[in-house]
Amino acid sequence: MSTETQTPTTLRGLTREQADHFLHQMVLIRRFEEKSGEMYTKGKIRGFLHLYTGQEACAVGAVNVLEERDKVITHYRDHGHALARGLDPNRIMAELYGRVDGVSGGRGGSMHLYDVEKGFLGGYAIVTAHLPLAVGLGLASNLQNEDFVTLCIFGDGSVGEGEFHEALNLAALWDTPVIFFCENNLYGMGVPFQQSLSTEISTLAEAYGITTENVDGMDVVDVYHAAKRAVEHCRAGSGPYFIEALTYRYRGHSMADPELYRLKEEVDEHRKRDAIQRLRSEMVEAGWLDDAGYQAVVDRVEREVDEAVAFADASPEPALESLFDNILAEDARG
Amino acid sequence: MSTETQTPTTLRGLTREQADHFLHQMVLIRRFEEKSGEMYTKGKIRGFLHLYTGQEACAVGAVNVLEERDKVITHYRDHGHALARGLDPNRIMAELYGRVDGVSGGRGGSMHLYDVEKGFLGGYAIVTAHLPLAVGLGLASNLQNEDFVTLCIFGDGSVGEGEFHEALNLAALWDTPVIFFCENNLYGMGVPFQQSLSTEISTLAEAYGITTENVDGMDVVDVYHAAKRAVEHCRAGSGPYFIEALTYRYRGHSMADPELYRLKEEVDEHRKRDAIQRLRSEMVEAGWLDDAGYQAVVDRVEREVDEAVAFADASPEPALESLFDNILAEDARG
Amino acid sequence: MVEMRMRDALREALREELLRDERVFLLGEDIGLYGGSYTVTKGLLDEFGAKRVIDTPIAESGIVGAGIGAAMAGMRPMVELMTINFSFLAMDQIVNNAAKLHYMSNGQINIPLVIRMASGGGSQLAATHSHSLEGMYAHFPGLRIVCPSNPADGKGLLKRAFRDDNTVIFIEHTANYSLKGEVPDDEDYLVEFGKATVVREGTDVTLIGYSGSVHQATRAATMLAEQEDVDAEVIDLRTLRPLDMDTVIASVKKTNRAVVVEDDWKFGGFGGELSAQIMEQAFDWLDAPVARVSGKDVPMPYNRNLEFAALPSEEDVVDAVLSMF
Amino acid sequence: MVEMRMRDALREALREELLRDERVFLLGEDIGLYGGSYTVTKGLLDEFGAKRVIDTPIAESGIVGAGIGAAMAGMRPMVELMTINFSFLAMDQIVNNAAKLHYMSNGQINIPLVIRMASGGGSQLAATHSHSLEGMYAHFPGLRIVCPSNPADGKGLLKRAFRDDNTVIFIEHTANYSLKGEVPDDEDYLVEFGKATVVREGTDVTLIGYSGSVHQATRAATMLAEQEDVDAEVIDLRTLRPLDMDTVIASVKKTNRAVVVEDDWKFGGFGGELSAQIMEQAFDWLDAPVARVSGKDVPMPYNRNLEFAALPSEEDVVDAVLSMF
Ligand SMILES: Cc1ncc(C[n+]2csc(CCOP(=O)(O)OP(=O)(O)O)c2C)c(N)n1
Ligand SMILES: Cc1ncc(C[n+]2csc(CCOP(=O)(O)OP(=O)(O)O)c2C)c(N)n1
Ligand SMILES: [Mg+2]
Ligand SMILES: [Mg+2]
Repeated sequence: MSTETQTPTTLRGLTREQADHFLHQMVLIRRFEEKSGEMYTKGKIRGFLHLYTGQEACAVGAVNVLEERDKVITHYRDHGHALARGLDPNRIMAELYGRVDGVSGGRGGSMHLYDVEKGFLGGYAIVTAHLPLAVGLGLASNLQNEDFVTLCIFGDGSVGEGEFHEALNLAALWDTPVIFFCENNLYGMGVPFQQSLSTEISTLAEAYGITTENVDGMDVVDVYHAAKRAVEHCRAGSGPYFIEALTYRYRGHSMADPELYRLKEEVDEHRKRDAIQRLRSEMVEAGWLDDAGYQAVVDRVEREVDEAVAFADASPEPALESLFDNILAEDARG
Repeated sequence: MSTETQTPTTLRGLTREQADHFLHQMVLIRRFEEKSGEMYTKGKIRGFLHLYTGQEACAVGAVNVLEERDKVITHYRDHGHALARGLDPNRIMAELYGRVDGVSGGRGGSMHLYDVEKGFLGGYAIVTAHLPLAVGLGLASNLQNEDFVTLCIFGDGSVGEGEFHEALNLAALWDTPVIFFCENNLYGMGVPFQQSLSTEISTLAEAYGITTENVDGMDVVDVYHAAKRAVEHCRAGSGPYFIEALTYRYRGHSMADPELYRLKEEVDEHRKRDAIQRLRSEMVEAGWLDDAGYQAVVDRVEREVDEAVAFADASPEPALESLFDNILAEDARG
Repeated sequence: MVEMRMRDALREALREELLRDERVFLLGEDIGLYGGSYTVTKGLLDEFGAKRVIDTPIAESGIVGAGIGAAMAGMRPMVELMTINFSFLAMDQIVNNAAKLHYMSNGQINIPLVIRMASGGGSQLAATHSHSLEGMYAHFPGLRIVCPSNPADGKGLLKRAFRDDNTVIFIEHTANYSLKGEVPDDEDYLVEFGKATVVREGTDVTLIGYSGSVHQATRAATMLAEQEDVDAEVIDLRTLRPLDMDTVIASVKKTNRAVVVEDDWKFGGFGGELSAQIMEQAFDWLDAPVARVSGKDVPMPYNRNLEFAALPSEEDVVDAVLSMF
Repeated sequence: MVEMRMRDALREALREELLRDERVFLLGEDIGLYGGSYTVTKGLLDEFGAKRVIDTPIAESGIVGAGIGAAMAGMRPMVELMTINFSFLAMDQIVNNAAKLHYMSNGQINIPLVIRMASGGGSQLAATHSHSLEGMYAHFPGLRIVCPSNPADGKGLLKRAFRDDNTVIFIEHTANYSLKGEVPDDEDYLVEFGKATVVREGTDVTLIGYSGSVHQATRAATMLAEQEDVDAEVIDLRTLRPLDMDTVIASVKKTNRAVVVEDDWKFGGFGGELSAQIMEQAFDWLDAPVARVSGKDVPMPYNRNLEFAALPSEEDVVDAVLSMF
């Protein structure tokens, strides 16, 4: 490093490259979600649509610590995780449209995104049902003597389900390399998280003997470092890891949510913690970013999102004859 | 109390009447179970039969703190709990035989004993499935502004089920007057309890914010005092209570168990902790019991158990025409 | 009589039952603060308070089990599972406890519990969120399966469900929530279980539906009358358990032809039961095999066109009828 | 060929598959130390070690889910749920994940998972422990439902199940475990899915069974031949999904009469599907309505006589056949 530079080489442990990447991804997710909402209003996207705005730091901070061989498995609020994992925004948007070029061929829709090549093993619309799957992935990692790590993401509302308990217990018993990443956005639909669990989420996780930490889910740097510790822990064969990230969703639970359960003031209060603005101003402070630089990110994202919409619009509907395709896999007989 | 008596008035807090009662009940359960085993071998009892020998102190110590309006709900290893609750041994044996005079009319069998008048709400053969029911009973107690307490009994093997978590969480969230009583007899079928849960059972219970204690499940006095504290806690409206009782079953899981998973020596070791012998010798020490007194208890029990067998033998088979009775309740239209 | 939508008729039923019987209370996911995911329970938390309208964690087994326990203790709970898709998680409680305790206890224990859930496809919710499981639940003795097709039945059957000493699985097709209809405002308006209705009289063929599919059958009957000069009779089963075969058989003996219409997958579905019973009870009257028009045997795709192709349509019903002549 | 019991044939299949393919491993309740509750897995822990034969906690959803996850990652797990009665607790995993992931992911994800469970009544285990759910599972597209009736099929179908890229629900009737039969000892002996067998040829009536009920049907055929001079053909379906209707229809077109025999409750059971399909495909060949001999629609009672009355017997089959002539 040249001594002439007046800017620091790291920002709370982040390289400049990383910071650029994180900023771009967070802005991309934000804008992608806003656009999805618009397209829903226009009737281009249908069914249930759950937007991720507000929670960007979680996806970006956590997913980016993974390597290619690692796996991501998440719930139905999955666009942000998919984008952070590097899935093609065009193909995600096409999926929301239900088109052939969608990541799930138009069969899954918003709640069920898959891209196996990218180790993105899906959005799951039955709350908590993917946690046992994550344990199985971890078990396979152990049995195959590989050391791939599974990042399993879910919400605060999912901690009351029996499968939460079964999965944490099995993961701890079997020392599986699984990171349980709870995005606590304070609500499960309209239910405040204190009404979902009689105790703190992280207190319970710890009771299983799982290494646990709490992080600020609206600080991408904080999330990143926690996730990094988690991956190292898992990679070292020390069993599962649990992270509770305190975050907030700006929009309703889904597009149908009348938001009777919270006040606009509360939402405004949380917007002050905005992860994008936080990273942006830290980067400005560090001398890594100016207004023009930020605008360039915004412009790039705008192009990417417009392209995604154009791509989705141009993608054909699946052929009616394909209705019965892929109900069953071809036999392996291996 | 007269000062002339040379015996103490209490034995670790138990009155003499209580001690007599506990001793009788424990011996009754022991002998009833041995007899059931014999009758199974003779083909009089069929299906799955799970004997309770070794665990008598749990049933007797816990159930006896309840009042008439309280409820007991338990798993399939339920004869001991039913006897401690005062169900008629004749009618229990008749149920094991599948006869009309059985507590469940011969429809339920060993795993499904019910006597609603006695507040005995059943044996449940699906592991852990009665825990949510106990929460509902507690909820009803709260909603009806009554203060009946529900004693919910289950084994160590049942703590890995999702419903364990759902029930504890709901009970704690709703402050229901439920005593969760875990009879940790070290095995769920052939699985050592350390393989069922990644942590201590009581550690986990405590993590929900539930008042929890560990007791010696082969000491009826210890169990009794813990259960008494639990009832007072529940009755005072302080929410659920959790007791983990360390105990041991002398026989196999069911009559079909080859017991490959433990050594005879281990069983012998635990027999040294026998709850009946322990109470007996403490009563002898206290001057409350001599050999003749003990023999009288044994003789009385022998008569009771013989009578139960005779009663069951004499009870008719249910009429074939009754097959379709009681599938649905008469409508209340209330 | 008042004109109202299904969702409002159902809400009225809940309100009236909460007012009538203090043992009634509601447990469920997002039934309170959120106002109910299909707004059926909207306003009830405000009116009746948090002791009678209880927002629960997402814990289907736990809350159905709690409903069963409360019912054992003399309460008359309703548990809302939001949608039938989540009921797989509570299936053991429904099938092994709610349905069997009365029998296993030789009649000592009653479980007067109402389990409400939204069902059906057609909203592009994809495979995990588009089940029609009326037929699956109808298989279990000890339960009652209720599936109204219109607001009046919705209200009358739901009120009737609260007067039952058994567990009632009350299934609401999402496509019906916005349907309007005349609803009696009598507080004691009840619709009996096990009484099918003849929605349209006809002489040439009997179309049998329930829940959502009654409407496909009715539209098909109109098309058949207008375009094909076929006079179809349409039967709404209203409850699958108890099942009113008398009305069905009387109709088939008149028309000599029958088509069962249902959203659910055909293979192993309830339509097979209906088809088999019609054959068993009216074999000599049948001029053609009983036909089944059902959902296609495929997990529900998200894409709109594929979903449409996967669901039975009135055209499918018309085709099935025409192929019988 | 070696003579062996069903339980031993199944164990052989597991052993051979464990030896053949290192991706195969077993997860389940009491499959290891205890030796398997029906001794099917006995000795395998000793032979293959605790990494390939894993005793799990009692957590049906969790272990089926773990099996699915491991299958996604390229393993070929078998999960034993001890008995089918406990599978209600894993139903969401089976129906929403195992059965649908291939379709929802547009073919990207395979779930090569074998779920084994014991099923059926007749052992006085009462209502919670006596289910026959072959038909319930057969309703879900994306699954394969296998239910062998004899040791040779047990071995061949189980080995075949491990070679499948889909989830196979492998259902073992407890009454069959001690049945003896000749079993090929060829390591590559596989039985194809979707191929029914004609267990006994006949000309007068077709009796259709699967799993346990094949034996009632066969005994009934013997009684019919010996006592009534009726020559019955008996078909063993072997798998319900895929279902071999060709064999059934060919037989019915020959005999003109059919009786479906199953342990499960009649109402809403798989027998309705079979009955309906036979009518749909062979209406003009039927001399009498297809009959269903099934379990009675009642939670299974513990008492031996009541249980016997609740289950279908060979006499019931004989009566059903005789009433057709
Ligand atoms: C088993 C199940 N029950 C209920 C639902 C309906 N539902 C969908 S999302 C949701 C809330 C989940 O909240 P949380 O886990 O906090 O995630 P968030 O939406 O806040 O990201 C509910 C109740 C479901 N999909 N699955
Ligand atoms: C849901 C479910 N899974 C499995 C079983 C089979 N099973 C019956 S008892 C038992 C062991 C339970 O052990 P524990 O809870 O410790 O009770 P104990 O028998 O020791 O009294 C098992 C696995 C069952 N009955 N229910
Ligand atoms: Mg949330
Ligand atoms: Mg135990």
